[in-house]
Amino acid sequence: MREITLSQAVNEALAEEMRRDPTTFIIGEDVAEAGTPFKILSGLVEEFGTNRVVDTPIAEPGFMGLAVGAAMTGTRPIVDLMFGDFIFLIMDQLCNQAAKTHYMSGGKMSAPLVLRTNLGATRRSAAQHSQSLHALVAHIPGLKVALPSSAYEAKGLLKTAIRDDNPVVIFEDKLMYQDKAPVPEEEFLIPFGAANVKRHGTDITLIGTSSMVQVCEKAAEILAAEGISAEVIDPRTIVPLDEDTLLASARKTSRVIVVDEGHQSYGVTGEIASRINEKAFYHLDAPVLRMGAMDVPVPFSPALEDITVPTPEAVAKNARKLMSREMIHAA
Amino acid sequence: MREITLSQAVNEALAEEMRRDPTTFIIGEDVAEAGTPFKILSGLVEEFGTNRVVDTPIAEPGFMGLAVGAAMTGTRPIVDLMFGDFIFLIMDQLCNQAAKTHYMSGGKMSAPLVLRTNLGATRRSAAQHSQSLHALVAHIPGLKVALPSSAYEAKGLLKTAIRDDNPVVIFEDKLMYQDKAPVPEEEFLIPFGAANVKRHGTDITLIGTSSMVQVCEKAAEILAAEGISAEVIDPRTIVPLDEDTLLASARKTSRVIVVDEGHQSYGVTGEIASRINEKAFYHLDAPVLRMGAMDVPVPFSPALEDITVPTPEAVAKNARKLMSREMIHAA
Amino acid sequence: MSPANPPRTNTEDYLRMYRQMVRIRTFEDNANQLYLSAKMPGLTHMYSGEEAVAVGICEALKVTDKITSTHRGHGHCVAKGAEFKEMFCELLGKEEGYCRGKGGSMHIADQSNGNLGANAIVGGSMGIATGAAFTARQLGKDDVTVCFFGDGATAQGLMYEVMNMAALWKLPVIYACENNGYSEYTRTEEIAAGSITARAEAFGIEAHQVDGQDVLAVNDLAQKLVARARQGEGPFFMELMTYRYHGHHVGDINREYYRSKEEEKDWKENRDPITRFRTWLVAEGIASEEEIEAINAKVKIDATTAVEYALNAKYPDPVEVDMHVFTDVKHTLA
Amino acid sequence: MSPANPPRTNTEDYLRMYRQMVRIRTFEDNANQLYLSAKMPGLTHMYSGEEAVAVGICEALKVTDKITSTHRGHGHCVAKGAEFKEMFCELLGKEEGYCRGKGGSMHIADQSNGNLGANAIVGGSMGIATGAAFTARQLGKDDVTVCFFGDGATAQGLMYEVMNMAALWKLPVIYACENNGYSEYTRTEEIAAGSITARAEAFGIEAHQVDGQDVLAVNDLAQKLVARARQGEGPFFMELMTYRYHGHHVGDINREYYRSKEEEKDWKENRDPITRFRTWLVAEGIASEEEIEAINAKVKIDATTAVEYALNAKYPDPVEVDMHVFTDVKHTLA
Ligand SMILES: Cc1ncc(C[n+]2csc(CCOP(=O)(O)OP(=O)(O)O)c2C)c(N)n1
Ligand SMILES: Cc1ncc(C[n+]2csc(CCOP(=O)(O)OP(=O)(O)O)c2C)c(N)n1
Ligand SMILES: [Mg+2]
Ligand SMILES: [Mg+2]
Repeated sequence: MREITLSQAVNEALAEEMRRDPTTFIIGEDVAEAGTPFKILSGLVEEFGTNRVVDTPIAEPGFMGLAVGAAMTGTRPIVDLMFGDFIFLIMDQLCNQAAKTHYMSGGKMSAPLVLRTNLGATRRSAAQHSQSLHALVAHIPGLKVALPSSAYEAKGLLKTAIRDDNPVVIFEDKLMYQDKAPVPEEEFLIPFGAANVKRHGTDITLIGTSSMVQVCEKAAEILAAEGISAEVIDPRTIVPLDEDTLLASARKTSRVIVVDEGHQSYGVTGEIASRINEKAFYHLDAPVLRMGAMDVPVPFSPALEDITVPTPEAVAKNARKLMSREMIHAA
Repeated sequence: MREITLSQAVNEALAEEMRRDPTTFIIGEDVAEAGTPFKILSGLVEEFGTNRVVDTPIAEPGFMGLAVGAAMTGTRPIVDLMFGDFIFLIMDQLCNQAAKTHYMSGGKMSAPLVLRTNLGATRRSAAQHSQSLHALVAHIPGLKVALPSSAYEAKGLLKTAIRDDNPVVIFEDKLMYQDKAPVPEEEFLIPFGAANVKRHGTDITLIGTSSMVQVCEKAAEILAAEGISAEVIDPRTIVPLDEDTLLASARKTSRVIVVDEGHQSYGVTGEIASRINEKAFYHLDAPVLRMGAMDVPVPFSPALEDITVPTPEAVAKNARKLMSREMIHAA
Repeated sequence: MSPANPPRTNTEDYLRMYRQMVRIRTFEDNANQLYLSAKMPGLTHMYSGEEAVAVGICEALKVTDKITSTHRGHGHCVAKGAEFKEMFCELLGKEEGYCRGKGGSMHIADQSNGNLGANAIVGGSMGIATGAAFTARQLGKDDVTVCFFGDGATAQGLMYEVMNMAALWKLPVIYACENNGYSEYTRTEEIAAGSITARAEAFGIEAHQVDGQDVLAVNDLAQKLVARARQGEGPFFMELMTYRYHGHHVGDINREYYRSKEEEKDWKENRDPITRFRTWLVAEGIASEEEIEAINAKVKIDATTAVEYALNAKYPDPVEVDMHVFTDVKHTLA
Repeated sequence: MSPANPPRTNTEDYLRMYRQMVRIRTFEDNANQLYLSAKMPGLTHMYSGEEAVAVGICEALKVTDKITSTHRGHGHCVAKGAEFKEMFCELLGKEEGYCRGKGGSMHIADQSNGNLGANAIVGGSMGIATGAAFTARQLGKDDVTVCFFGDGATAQGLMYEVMNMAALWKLPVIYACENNGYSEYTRTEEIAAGSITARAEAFGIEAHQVDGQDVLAVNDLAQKLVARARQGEGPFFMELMTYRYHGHHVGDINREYYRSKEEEKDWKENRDPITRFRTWLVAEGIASEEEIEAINAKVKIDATTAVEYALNAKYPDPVEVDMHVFTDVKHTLA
């Protein structure tokens, strides 16, 4: 299969869906001629024009609010939020308005929009350009949340998001924009709520989201060399969450590590770990371990930044611990 | 001991601290003559004047941002955010700015401010005036988060918050403003990170936050009548979280339910449950159960709203399940 | 009143405008009664006194034109065409309400008539209104959107963000600032610096101030601006000088600490929009006192009937609690 | 230049202003080199071309006066008194940086000189600046705060929210809009409707536009406004017309799709603030060409020395990673 970058995959998904549905449009800062600072959208304004690839002033709450109203009245906005950290600016429009429109109107109205943004540290961008804030929106009922882990998912999940009649937030991993992966030429969609078993294993389950899927896969390789068979699962969407796949694996392996790049406390790892604990408790041989990003603002200095995010080595180390039942003594 | 309402307790804490520290001031909408819509601040403007009890325009991001700058330069703002739901409007100033100031400056600057706001449903205020959003801020490193569960805590924690050199967010339960509790006449503070064992028990631990502490206490009474001895713990602050007290109880009773009024998914219950699972796993006879508010926007209709929040009966029911080991079959 | 250049040229239109104003006032009187008799859950914000604003503007709109409303939204809802029955059912949290009881007073919406809903976030609908206008441009429709908001909402930064975009892109949206002199318990002067219309003008948006107690003046201006917006000459800004008769919400009874009884009396007795219009209608010979009284009586009966109906109507079934979280999942928590 | 009414009356002041402008330019040239030679982590935004703005304004301030800065913040930092060594250390993420390497270019701060910090959220410091001015009022100090921000940042609603409060409360803050014609890769005209100064005026704030390439004009205006703000006559608004020589950030090399090489050339050759001031200094006989060259040479050596130092300086110890999350917890994750 041909290989394309995550950036190209996003671009293709957008182009295909915009061709399919004339009510779609992209809105955000420097999305048109510049094609975003990451150059993800290059070529789209040439095909679809400035009426459908709309450059905005630097007014995130404003264009997010505009998108909500547009979505409520018959168009399908695809909002481009340059950095995931800016989500703090648009929380009101996203969470008080878009997320609740369908419910508050008793099902009469809806806000079918997509918010594309990103996550991920280690780009030397410091505390306000490096956050992974997907847990925040996952906490708010009414929003779906997708976390593509490769070019393949980026394309398939985005296409599904655009066709979804609900507000969907999709976080791309900034560090992965130039990473290539096999992506079919022919059209495909990836359904929401369907986890992907990236690697089959029998001893331990590594659940990774977004950027951490690769980390888990690398950890699994390290472990394989040591004779430990790790299963790696990518939930792909955290709302809805495919509990069944996660639980089946947990029941099979009896040991689970959940790895996510958001801050560990009050984040995604706690939710996934809790669901497994609640529903597979009597199958577990050890506590579900969580590995999130450190609970510190992301530091600029490379010497510090790199140690805030889980690494394959750290995951493997914890896996070994779980396997050796060292945890018993720790508890 | 004399009994006062939670509203009076807050008022006293503010008055005492404002007398003690002339750099403190209150800022927010209708805080002066009106004393807020909840009339919590009545009398303060008379004592401290409009320079220290400052009515603002309806501009939450603006006055929150102003507070951050004021805090960074030598005053101690106490921000009044009328409804917890409006926190979505100020997330950028709170989470990108205040929370990170100390860290980003390598410890050179700080933002000692208090954000007072509220949580709690069942007031027939619908989806944008009923949310309990404390999990969101707890996820952001650099913010402390206090959840008073009675007039006593409201006073003691607020005084501590005002003296703290970090940004602190304190969520009061709107439904409790008129509830009385014994509060000493003499000055006292409640340290952060010190959970309170509200009721001692041996069979099961009920961890409740804020409004849910009373719910847990009532559940404990129901259970006591049935011969089940429940321990009730109020963490009081979720950042910092007093793990030791929670873990000691979990190890003792081997069964835990965590009850919180925020939405259940990706919220507070997942974090607390996970920490207990991780660190007391081998002492648990059953999975830690979580009971948050339903993952739905808060509906207006009383017929619906009341069922979105955990009740004493529901907690007692789950406790019975855990005791009868029904969970084994469920898992 | 503004007798010159009457915007509507036939009796029917005038009487409908009058009737709509009376319907709003009557709706509010009943809602207030429901609150006072503890039959309504929660609090609500009365529109009484401001009827000429909602009616003057909405009478200039087509059904497919959109409006966004506020926490003080009953007036806009009625004026844009809603029915009493569904409105009272919503206020009481009943299944037959416009939002199946899920929204209540602060989120009442009536999509069939283009009302995109009340909003409990002050200024929260400014983006939505601008977006609705964007849709019209995008889909080549000639719909116009009116964004209602209070003077207090002009403090929200969102307004400036969306006015900038509306001006840049010439969107068919009209920002209608209902300046009733107060934000909750605070006088507008104390929290709004400079000039409200100048703020819109600074973005290149044509702005007008108008007497919000004069339904003909409001309607006249609205007709012109709506027509121009429909032609692509928008956006526009209107500042409507008006007054709310009740407290900020139904529970705000003792309000002398922020405004005097004399001030309230003056507005009610000397500038009431309904009385003024009624006097004009009679003076111009458009309606007799009897015809007016008949309209009033009919509206009163309609309201009483709707209230009765709503009081006896069903609450939503508890199973509805996890419906409508997502469009494609019947019961999210099932 | 503006020869009339020179704001500084002695040679020392003029030469310090000149020197500060050269220090900024030299700092940026070195930073750019560090990027090009892959010695600097991440990206950074160059201030070159805008020196007269930061220097003209900061030279009108006391050490205890405050400024807030932007993503394009090196110029403000230097102008407000910072040292090369700590600045380069910060840009390279070293322990001796102003923020112990935790902030980097986009969060560089220098509290000892009243610089409350750069900010990576466009417009994010507008509240902070207004709050710093609030503190002055609150504590009875006569400090003035200058809030630097770009033309693009005028699209952020926060600006209007805080200008409203600053105007209502007469806060000693000066909003300094560095209008360099672009927000990233977009021309300001395309994303800013109406007039920027009118937006401030609509809030009752006195606003001035000034040639941002003329350090004497900037300084003259700044001196007057700062003095008046100190007397309680604030707030004020300044729009400084300027230009950035480099791309939006150091990596923005091919920029012909949004602006022409001719335009860049014109600004650099005909309006360079350093060249203009230098010419004036020589023409007025304040400094000789040799003296000027000596200043330039000295600054160059200072910069090279500081860069060398920073390149060899220590990174922070990894144990620092969980320090400074809270003021009262040494290691949060211990
Ligand atoms: C964002 C936000 N802040 C504060 C409130 C509380 N609040 C509700 S109505 C109101 C006053 C609104 O004043 P105005 O916009 O003039 O409308 P009016 O009530 O006068 O019609 C306030 C402060 C809110 N609902 N939303
Ligand atoms: C809230 C926010 N939105 C977007 C960005 C991305 N961004 C960084 S600088 C910039 C342009 C700023 O333009 P302007 O304010 O004119 O400053 P200049 O770069 O021209 O000095 C943008 C959009 C950001 N950092 N913060
Ligand atoms: Mg008002
Ligand atoms: Mg600019």
